[in-house]
Amino acid sequence: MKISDKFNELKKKREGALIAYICAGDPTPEGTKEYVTALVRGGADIIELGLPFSDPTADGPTIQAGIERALNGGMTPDIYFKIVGSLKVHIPLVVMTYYNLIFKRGLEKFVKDCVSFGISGIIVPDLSAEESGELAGFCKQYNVDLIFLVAPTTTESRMKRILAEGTGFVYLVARMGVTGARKDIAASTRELVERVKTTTPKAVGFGISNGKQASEIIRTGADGVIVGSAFVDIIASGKDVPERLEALARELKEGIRAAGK
Amino acid sequence: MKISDKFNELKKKREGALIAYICAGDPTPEGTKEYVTALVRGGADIIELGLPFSDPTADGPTIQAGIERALNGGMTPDIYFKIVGSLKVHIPLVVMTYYNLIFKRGLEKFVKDCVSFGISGIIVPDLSAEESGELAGFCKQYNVDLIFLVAPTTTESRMKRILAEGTGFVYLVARMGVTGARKDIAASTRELVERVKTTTPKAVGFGISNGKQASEIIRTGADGVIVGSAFVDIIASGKDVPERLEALARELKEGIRAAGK
Amino acid sequence: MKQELKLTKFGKYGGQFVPEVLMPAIEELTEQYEKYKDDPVFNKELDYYLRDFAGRPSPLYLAKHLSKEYGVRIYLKREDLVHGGAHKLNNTLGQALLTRYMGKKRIIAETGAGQHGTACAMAGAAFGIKTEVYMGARDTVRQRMNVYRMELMGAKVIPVKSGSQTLKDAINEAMRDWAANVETTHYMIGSVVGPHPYPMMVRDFQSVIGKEVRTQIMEKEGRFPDSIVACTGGGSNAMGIFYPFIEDDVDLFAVEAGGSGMKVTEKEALHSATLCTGEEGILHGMHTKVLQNKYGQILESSSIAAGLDYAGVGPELAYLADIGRIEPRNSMDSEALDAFHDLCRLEGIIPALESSHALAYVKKAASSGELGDIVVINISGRGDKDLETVMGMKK
Amino acid sequence: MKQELKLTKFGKYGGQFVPEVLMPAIEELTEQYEKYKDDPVFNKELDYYLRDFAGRPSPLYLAKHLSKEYGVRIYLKREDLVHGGAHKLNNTLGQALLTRYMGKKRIIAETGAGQHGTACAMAGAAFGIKTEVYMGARDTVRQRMNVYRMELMGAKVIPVKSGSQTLKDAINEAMRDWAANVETTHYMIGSVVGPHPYPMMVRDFQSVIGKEVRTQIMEKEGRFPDSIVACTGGGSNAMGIFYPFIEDDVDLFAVEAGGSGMKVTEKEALHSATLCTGEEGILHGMHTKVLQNKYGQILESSSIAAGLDYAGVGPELAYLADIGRIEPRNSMDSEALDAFHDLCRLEGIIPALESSHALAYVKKAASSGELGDIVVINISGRGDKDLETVMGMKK
Ligand SMILES: Cc1ncc(COP(=O)(O)O)c(C=O)c1O
Ligand SMILES: Cc1ncc(COP(=O)(O)O)c(C=O)c1O
Repeated sequence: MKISDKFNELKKKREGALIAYICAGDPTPEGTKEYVTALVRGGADIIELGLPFSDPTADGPTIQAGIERALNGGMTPDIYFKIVGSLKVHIPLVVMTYYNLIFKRGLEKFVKDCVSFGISGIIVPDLSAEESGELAGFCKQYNVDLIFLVAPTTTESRMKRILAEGTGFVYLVARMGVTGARKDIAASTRELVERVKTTTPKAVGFGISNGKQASEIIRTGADGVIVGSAFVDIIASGKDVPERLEALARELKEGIRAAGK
Repeated sequence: MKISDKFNELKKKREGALIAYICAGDPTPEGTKEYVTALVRGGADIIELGLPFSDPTADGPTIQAGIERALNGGMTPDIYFKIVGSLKVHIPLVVMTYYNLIFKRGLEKFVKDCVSFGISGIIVPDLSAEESGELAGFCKQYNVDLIFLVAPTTTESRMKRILAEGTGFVYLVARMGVTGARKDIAASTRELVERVKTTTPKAVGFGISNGKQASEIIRTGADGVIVGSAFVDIIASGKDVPERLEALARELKEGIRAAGK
Repeated sequence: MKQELKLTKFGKYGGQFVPEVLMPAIEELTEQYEKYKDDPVFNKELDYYLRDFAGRPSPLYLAKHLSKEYGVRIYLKREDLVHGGAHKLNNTLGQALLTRYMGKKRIIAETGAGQHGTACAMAGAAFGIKTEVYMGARDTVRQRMNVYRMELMGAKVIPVKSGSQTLKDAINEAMRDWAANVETTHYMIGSVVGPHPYPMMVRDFQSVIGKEVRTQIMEKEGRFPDSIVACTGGGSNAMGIFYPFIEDDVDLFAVEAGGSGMKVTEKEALHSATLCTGEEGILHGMHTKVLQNKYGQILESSSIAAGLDYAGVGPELAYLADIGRIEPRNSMDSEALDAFHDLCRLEGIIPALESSHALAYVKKAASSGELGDIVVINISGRGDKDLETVMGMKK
Repeated sequence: MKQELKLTKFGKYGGQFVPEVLMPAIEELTEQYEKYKDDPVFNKELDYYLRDFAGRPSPLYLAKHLSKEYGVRIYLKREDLVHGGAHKLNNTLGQALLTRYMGKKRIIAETGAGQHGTACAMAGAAFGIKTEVYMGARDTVRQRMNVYRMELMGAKVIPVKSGSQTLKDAINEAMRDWAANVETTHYMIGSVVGPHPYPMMVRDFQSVIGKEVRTQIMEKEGRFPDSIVACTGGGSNAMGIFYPFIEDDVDLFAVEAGGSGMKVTEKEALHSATLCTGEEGILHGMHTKVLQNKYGQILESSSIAAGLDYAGVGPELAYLADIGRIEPRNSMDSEALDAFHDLCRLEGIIPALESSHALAYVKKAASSGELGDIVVINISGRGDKDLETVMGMKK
């Protein structure tokens, strides 16, 4: 499913999107399908599935730990695409990974693999708009979304460039810093949402872990909420994982719905 | 007894002198008298009695160890003179010590104490002829011998100066190096004895430990033999010390006698 | 061959592969560095600190005994005499001064064995700028003396308890910190690596080494050397001594750590010879050569010399190697150890194990004639830090 | 006030109180030193080694933060940057070169903590002269890193098992060796102590420190400093920086180790403040001030800084103190530690604990006005060697 279709569908329902991140293969390749299904059951609208990289410099300790578990569990890009191919979900899938894995596979091959296995979008946290030209070319060619991040520190000139470059949705980094579940939500979120002038949907991530926060975020005007560390924490615990993933997704989605649109 | 009287007496007997060194107070002040008596009984003609100094840079490890035992046993210059005063021997006594103890006591007082307590000569291994003027003055004034060392390395000009400065006997360092019992006697001894042109008696030391060696030394033309480390070794052993001191002195003296003069 | 400042790349290498949160800081740094790099006041002040604080110029010493032993005329560039015991301070002084000119109040850095961290702490103290150094918790234990050194000089050492608790995790944590504090904080990188402008800026700050060599060798020999040899981890001491000669007829040898052999597994390389055996990739913000497996996962590298133990390399070196301007070489652990002993014994200079790799290459290559008649070796640091390691090895 | 070379004394101090076996060697050394000391070829070669091998000139660094903290304008003479990490090499290079000029083939020395021994090993290696260093067996264990350093540089370390197995016994053993091998061997003394010509010769070799300061301070301030402060064990770094100023209007402060207090027992002093509290005596071939008991037995001295832990002092310092040309002072262990931390934190320079005594004195005296407006402190060495010691103490 295309990301834009999902957002259009939600728009009609006057509902914000829940974008749920987990790392593929965490802690083993076998579990991922079940976890994804649980998230979908709970109400996730888009799944952001991490493809683990050995040196995840843009991730916080929680997700870094998940990535390490996945790598120790034997994850590779080949297995990743196999897992993705086996998923029978009817919502958009987005791959989140670092540029070296894409570069090494070959930019075109990577994008083609995304298409073949049903991935609609790509997020590369260490790929700046400046360096993204080539990958963006292939994404356009094969009709895959290339999703960029913007931060409170992003200057106006960079903002323009990023908004021109990106498709699917814009990933708003709610506050300075890197991923990691936080207890409260920065006032800067609203400001950032207002600064990002685009018709592309805006999803806010970094630091959201419960329904109340999700609600607040949607009320700032955002079109979606991205939650990662909170799910990865559940996986890390190893206890009743599918049930708890589903429950958290549900709580978040309810918060989002409560906020209306 | 004056040193010169002793050498004159021995000359008449056509006999070389045995000069025996031990460190006063090694290992305790109480033992020294008995050890000196034993040496005299064995045939020592002159006793060189060390006054221990904390930093005996001119002595070998054997004598250094004796000095340390003496210091640990509580020796001081005051006790030294008391011991000397209590000795009832009828041969010359010579004090061997480092210049700082003399300097600290006061040069004149030290020399006067020597006279008062029956010491006839002073050996100061770290006092070069160059630095000896003041002490030599007091020695002359109080009629105490100041004994100097000469070595194979001593140059002709220094030799002259030393011979002019010294009285009692000349202490010939048989070979390079510092005190310590050696197994054989250097050929350089004869050469050195010949180089030392003086009417003052010549005694050879450093490295003599048995009668045979003593004999050889006298045959090089020396007037006396100085033995230290071999005696200190016996004291260090702590076994039958007086008997063995006496026996070694006897052996050495016999060797000396055997060489004739 | 010199690079235009406006470009962020060396050929295809280099660039700025960093999270968006950091891009403004990177842009600001690029701009500010551009502003001050040729500023006479900035440079005069930097020269002052290099001279009076760091002890520059470092000598160029004709190693007579070593020359005889190795069969080629060898000059040693004595970075071992620089304050702190290595070339690292040239760079940290430059960046710390820039921090002040940029009006930032805080320096952060990451460190592995602690060499760069120590140099940061020194520079931070010299300029009175608060300095915080991220260090893998496991490294803080292994290198407790360097931790203590940094703390003595007023730096705060932050042990990183995530992941493998080593350099990699310290880098991540420092990046996170920078992302959260870009407005007030300068992130000090210790080699010619990372996103633009770091590779260029660090190379410029380290170029004082090569500039001095130009003058010194002309005084001593009336001509340039035939070759210059430098060990290469990230590549800062190498670029520092190479760069001023880049347009001259001087052969430049970048000697990497051959470790215990050229073997590689799925997760590890037994060496750190990135220029020699690495493949193109993107790591730590730059496009460069990287030790990686077929999927692009970065390998754990290995070397007896902690400072060479890095799976990447400066992008400019990758570029210069591709165009044939520098010659990538490597020396094994055992060869470096051997050369370490040679220099100690023959010249009374204890080199860093890193620098010993350069020595070792000269030892094996001198007889081939490849190095010409006169060779300059960069002694990038002193080996006091390595005594325990060497002691633990059989010679 | 300068001394005639023909005289062996400084006032009543100095002289040659050595066993007759050594006198010819001492005479030869005196003669040879007299011959070469003003020889342009000798001096040119020495200058070369001081520059290219040792890394001289060492900077004179304005310590801005420390100046502010202590309330007086402080310049640091950076002997910590000299090869080997201390001023010690200035002297051993001079003596090693002289050894070669004298045609001798072997160097011997004694060492306590290993600083002088390491400097001997470096100089020996630089000149390719066989070097053997006597060291108390107990010290070889306590200072095994320095033993290893010396051995790496090709020196033979001979553990002395007699007596207390410390410095004192090493001195005795080295003297014995010299006595037995005078023709082939030069005995390298590490400070301005021992029989003439050592105090003069070592002072001359170390005077490069003060000569550089003269030029450097004129460049920076256009005038001489009001005072110069140096730590004093044997006194070589002090004499080295003082001597070139001896006829100038500059106050000279010799700071000794106050240890843990001025207490003295029959056998020990809790300090090493010989100039401050010692009495006239004869030790190690010289007439000087000595820590001794009423009988003239030498006391065991004590200090947190191994290099200051000596019961004697250079005779020229004793003389200069008597005539009022230098001011003997002392700093206690705790004060030195405190100043050590100050310099690390405020300036990013880790000083030797020895040098920290000089810093500590400035800290306490600056406010009295006694030091004037501009003070030069001799940072005689770097403190890396002292980290374990400092770590073990509470601040
Ligand atoms: C002495 C020394 N040499 C070389 C290096 C390697 O770094 P680079 O390749 O950046 O010069 C290091 C790194 O810590 C080092 O400490
Ligand atoms: C760094 C340092 N400073 C000072 C001294 C004291 O020696 P001197 O008084 O001869 O300068 C030493 C002796 O080892 C030393 O290592």
